[in-house]
Amino acid sequence: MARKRYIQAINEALFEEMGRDPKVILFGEDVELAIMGDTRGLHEKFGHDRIRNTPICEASLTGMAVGAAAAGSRVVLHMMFSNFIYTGFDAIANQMAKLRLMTGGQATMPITIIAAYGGGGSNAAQHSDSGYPVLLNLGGVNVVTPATPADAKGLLKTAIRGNNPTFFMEAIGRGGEQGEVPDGDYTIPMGKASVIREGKDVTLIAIGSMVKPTLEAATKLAAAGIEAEVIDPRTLVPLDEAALIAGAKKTGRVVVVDEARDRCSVASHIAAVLVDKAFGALKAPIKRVTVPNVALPYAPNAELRMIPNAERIAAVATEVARA
Amino acid sequence: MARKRYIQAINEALFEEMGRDPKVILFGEDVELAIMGDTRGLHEKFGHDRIRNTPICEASLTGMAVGAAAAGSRVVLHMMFSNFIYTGFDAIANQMAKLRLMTGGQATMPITIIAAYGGGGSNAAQHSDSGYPVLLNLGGVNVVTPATPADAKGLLKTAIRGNNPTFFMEAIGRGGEQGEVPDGDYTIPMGKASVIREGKDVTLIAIGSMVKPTLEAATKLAAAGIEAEVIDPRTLVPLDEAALIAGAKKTGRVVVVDEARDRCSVASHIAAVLVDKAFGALKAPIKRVTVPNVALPYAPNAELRMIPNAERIAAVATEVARA
Amino acid sequence: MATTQQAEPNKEQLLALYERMLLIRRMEERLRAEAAAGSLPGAVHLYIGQEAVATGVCARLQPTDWITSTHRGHGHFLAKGGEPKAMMAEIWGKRTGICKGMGGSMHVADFSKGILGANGIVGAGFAIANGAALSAKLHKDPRISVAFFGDGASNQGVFMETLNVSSLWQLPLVLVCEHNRFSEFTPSNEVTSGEIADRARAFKMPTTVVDGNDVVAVWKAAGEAVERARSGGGPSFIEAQTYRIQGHLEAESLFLAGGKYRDQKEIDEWRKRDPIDRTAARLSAAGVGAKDLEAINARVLRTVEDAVKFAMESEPADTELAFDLMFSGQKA
Amino acid sequence: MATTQQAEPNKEQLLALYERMLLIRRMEERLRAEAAAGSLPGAVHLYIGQEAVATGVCARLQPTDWITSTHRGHGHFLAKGGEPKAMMAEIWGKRTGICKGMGGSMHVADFSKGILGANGIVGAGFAIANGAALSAKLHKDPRISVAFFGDGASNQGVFMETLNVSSLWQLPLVLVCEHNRFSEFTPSNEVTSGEIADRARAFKMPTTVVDGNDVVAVWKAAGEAVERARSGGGPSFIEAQTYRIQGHLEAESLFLAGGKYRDQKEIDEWRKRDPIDRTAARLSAAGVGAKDLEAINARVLRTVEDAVKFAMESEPADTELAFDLMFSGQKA
Ligand SMILES: Cc1ncc(C[n+]2csc(CCOP(=O)(O)OP(=O)(O)O)c2C)c(N)n1
Ligand SMILES: Cc1ncc(C[n+]2csc(CCOP(=O)(O)OP(=O)(O)O)c2C)c(N)n1
Ligand SMILES: [Mg+2]
Ligand SMILES: [Mg+2]
Repeated sequence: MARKRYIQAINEALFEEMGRDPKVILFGEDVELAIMGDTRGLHEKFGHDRIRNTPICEASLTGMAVGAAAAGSRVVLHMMFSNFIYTGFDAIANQMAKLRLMTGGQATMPITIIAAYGGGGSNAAQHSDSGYPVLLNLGGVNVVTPATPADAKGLLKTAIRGNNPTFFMEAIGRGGEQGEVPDGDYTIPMGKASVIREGKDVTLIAIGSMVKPTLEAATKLAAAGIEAEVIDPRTLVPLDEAALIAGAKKTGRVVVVDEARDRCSVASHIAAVLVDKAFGALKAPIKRVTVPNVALPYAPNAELRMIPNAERIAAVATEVARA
Repeated sequence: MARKRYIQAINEALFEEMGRDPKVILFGEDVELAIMGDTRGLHEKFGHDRIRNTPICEASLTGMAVGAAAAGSRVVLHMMFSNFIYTGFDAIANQMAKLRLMTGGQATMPITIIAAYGGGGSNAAQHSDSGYPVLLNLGGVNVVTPATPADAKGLLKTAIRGNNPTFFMEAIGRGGEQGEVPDGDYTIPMGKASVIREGKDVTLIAIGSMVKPTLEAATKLAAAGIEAEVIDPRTLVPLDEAALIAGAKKTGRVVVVDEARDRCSVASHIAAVLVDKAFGALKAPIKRVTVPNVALPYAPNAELRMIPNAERIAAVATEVARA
Repeated sequence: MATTQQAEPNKEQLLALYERMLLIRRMEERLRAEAAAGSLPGAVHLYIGQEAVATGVCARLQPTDWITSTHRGHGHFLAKGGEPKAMMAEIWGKRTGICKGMGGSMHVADFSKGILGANGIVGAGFAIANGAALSAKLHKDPRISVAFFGDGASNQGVFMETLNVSSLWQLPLVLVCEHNRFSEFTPSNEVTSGEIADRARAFKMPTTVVDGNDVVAVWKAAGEAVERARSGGGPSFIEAQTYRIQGHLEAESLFLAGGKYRDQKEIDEWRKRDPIDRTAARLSAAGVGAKDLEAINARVLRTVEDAVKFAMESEPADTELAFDLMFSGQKA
Repeated sequence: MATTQQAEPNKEQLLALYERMLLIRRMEERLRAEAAAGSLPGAVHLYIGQEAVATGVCARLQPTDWITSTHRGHGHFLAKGGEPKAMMAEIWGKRTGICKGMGGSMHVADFSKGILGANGIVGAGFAIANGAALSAKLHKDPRISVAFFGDGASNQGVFMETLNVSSLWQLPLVLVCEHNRFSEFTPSNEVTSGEIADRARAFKMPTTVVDGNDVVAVWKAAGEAVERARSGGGPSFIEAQTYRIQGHLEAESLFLAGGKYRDQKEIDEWRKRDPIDRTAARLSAAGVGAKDLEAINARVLRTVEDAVKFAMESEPADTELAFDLMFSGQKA
């Protein structure tokens, strides 16, 4: 174990996986000098045939990832900000998510797409979406949302070694934060949620960037005599429904925390799964703590007002625990 | 009142609105000879300065709609199949849905985007998505899903006269079906659900193309002694939450039927809204009848197996009613 | 397989080109009849009249080279060596189809033969072919990649993006524009500004415009482009001028409801330039007798017959398969 | 406003161009200092060294004409007549900002002056400007539309789509490529194949390449293009060759962490071609005294001071406003 930053853990996973498998190639805009930090040093180490800067043409980059994978490469495509996933959305939604089915299983697509999501930095509406809900509805792509350096490293390795298109969603607000990272090579399985905190009074399901404020909320709640269970799904596709259902049944009271916009968010979907499969155990309404149905404003006060924080999460959790 | 086909009602609305307001322009691929039927005759009537065929360039068409609206036009953009919304997704997600907020309210975007959705015609995965859930998560665009010729005409007029980007989702399977359409000019308000059938035992909430099989299911249920309430939200953004909550409270038993893929579907979101706001009245799990998390296959038997039909809806509704 | 330096196809090669074009034609004539009879589940977009393009190009490729195709993809599939039986079964929606009935006419693909698939998204093939070419270049893999696309697809921005990336990195890519004068019901000149070939020239990409109804002209142009790509010379652009004899899709008249976008006269004019008839004439001139051509036709018709019989007699698609196919090793 | 036929700007016009460039420069020098001091909420992308482009082009436009801008949009905003106070307040995230603090530096817009906005999506301005031009043409509206974009944006497919649509329909559009040699940390030639201007020439679009650090050259080229668009002559393309003096964004070194993508020498070379200094020299040659230039500088500095004071003293943004702004007449 050693303390490492989230971005550093991602960078290590890239170094290790590119070193491990010569079939792994990485491309994207400004990945060489690493505008996002996570690809720093890879170009010097692996050279231009393994990693290169591309022109600005997201619509092609996602399609090229499909073609390169079909030709035998393991592709890591860096899309920079999650909003730019929309720019390259056609080949994601119409090719990546469907080609394997349409070809009767002939297409195998070992593609990892990295994108940074979330607000809090006054980047304004075009650089702050938590744009994963739209990916979940496509059906054919995996989506992971690591909340810690350890999960980031382990899940990125799993994504790169896997044979399916996987979106590795980087929590932009977590990039500089430290956490314990296991030494040596390890992976984290897809579809395995982690119970971060045990509690009997209310179950808080937190996604990616929201795990941290949710844990802070849990501490506040404990001070008020409410023991919160905190569960991080870690991967949204596949989703560990069993763990979420068990968590819901344990307390009968559920709050889902998601930095995505509320409508058709992952929080909505998880609530829907639970009212279907854990109904009998529910003792209170399932509440969602999400970004309202607005684009994030630029002004810090107006932006932060929209993003779930420990206070808001604790308040809603208290309401649900007491209901 | 007169019986008219769904496509015919849409065509009438376009004729009437273009006749009513010279600021309305319509463009898209092959709208002149009307490959989708709904724009037939408009070119002869209104000429090349009001309606024209565009090159194949969806990424530009959605962005041009924004620019033309900013310049004072009322834009109707025909995207043909809902899957092509993905192709033009960037300007939808990053401009249309955000520009008004980002400019502090300066941008007004009277834009109506028409797209045909849904399966059942062996069009395969790239021509059969019910692609509206991704639009709901964007925040800044309205989405309407008329189920009948009368609603199609009235909602299209409302969309064209309105000042917000509105996706008019055409149920491809309903195009040829007939229904009573009021004579003369009329509109249907945004955010107003319609209760199509009264019932006390179970509440079936059906979206767009799913209204018809849901009504068939209700008939089957009646024969089995189960009285189903059937509600059609008609517009998904804005969503008539009050009507859905009332419907849920009336019977305490809810099934949501949606032709979209299940994960992060509108069905999921509606279930989430109800377990939050109608929890106290719920007597049974809320079930979703949706397309599984797959792309639709081409083969008729394999495709139809994925699309909700009266039998499946009735079976689930019976289970919920008896739970 | 001919070495690409060769100037002219020899008689055997010309016979092979002829037979392949005829196979595509007869397969599609049968599909046209079946569509009219209402026995096909989905829509079909026919390639009739354009056979020389796919045939001339694919004759210069190795079995392991990649191609991307379009919604009008039967010709590319067959030209690259796709199985007639597996294609017909796919179009009939059967589990013996090349895509197990999951894709249908617009998605026929055979990755084992480098056929990365027909595609229902206009312009999708550009980036897929370009990505395959990139992969080959980075891994020093000798394979090359060919993207077939229409004049209408040339108006999609990904076309320019592909011209930029492939010429920037000198990727082993051949771009083949099948200019058949139409984009659905819209004449190409109503939606296309300037010359499509000039768009490639703007990137200093080697560019040729050929008679797409002359299989030998296509064969020659493709030979040079393939050789260039194979030898590290980078991408090339070929515009093959041809004509769509059939409607955009079968039963087009139902969609047109009386509307017109071209004259029968124009169609008849182009029929006179039929690529198969022209090749037959060439072969006769080269001393191939009518009987030999008839024998080829008979052989081709048997292939079509067998393929249709196979398709019709095959089991319907597996209704539960989709759950296993969405992901590799993961249930949907 | 000068009639666009005029060959050279007269002294008054040159003085106006000078003052506008200086305003942009001083505003951004202040923003650079404030960014370094950490007093700005978000990132700023500065236009320092490129002022002649926006200034020379916008001087030929009517107040009602439209422009679309980029993430590097302060210069376009000010050149088209945007309010310095409202811009600074926006960048400080205040409710008195031109976008009420909702957009910030990357989204400064003033629709009342035809400024359809800076934009955080590279390439987004093409289609927006093109759509405005289409609207003008269809409604016989005399307004024209100008899209400013970078060399990097020229690799987005929407660029070609815009070239095609605008030349096809002869729309009143002027495309202004600001070739400043870089796309973030990537030298343009590493991601751009061929000459960008050739991409426009492929559509037979009137094309000019000018010294983007010479405001008179830009003014002349823009005059012709604007006149052409206004008189129904269709779209034009202008490539203005310039150089990005500042980093991609302020505090770039934090992102680079020691990495380098250009030499200081190169930057110093380009500083010698500073568009403002060159215009000052021109004015002196035309007999404008140092005192007069100093007076302009003093006036500009007062404007900057007032704008910053206004921004700092303004109320923070309204935290509940977003709910009302997402839709017109509809709560989010
Ligand atoms: C992204 C996308 N937009 C629109 C369509 C509808 N469409 C199918 S074929 C076609 C015309 C294509 O023309 P072209 O590229 O010339 O190919 P051709 O049909 O002539 O072979 C269109 C617009 C589509 N399938 N995909
Ligand atoms: C669609 C999209 N992709 C990537 C980015 C990230 N990005 C911001 S500016 C930039 C470079 C733009 O270069 P250029 O167009 O030359 O403009 P310049 O910065 O030189 O003024 C990039 C890649 C973005 N904002 N939008
Ligand atoms: Mg064509
Ligand atoms: Mg640049």
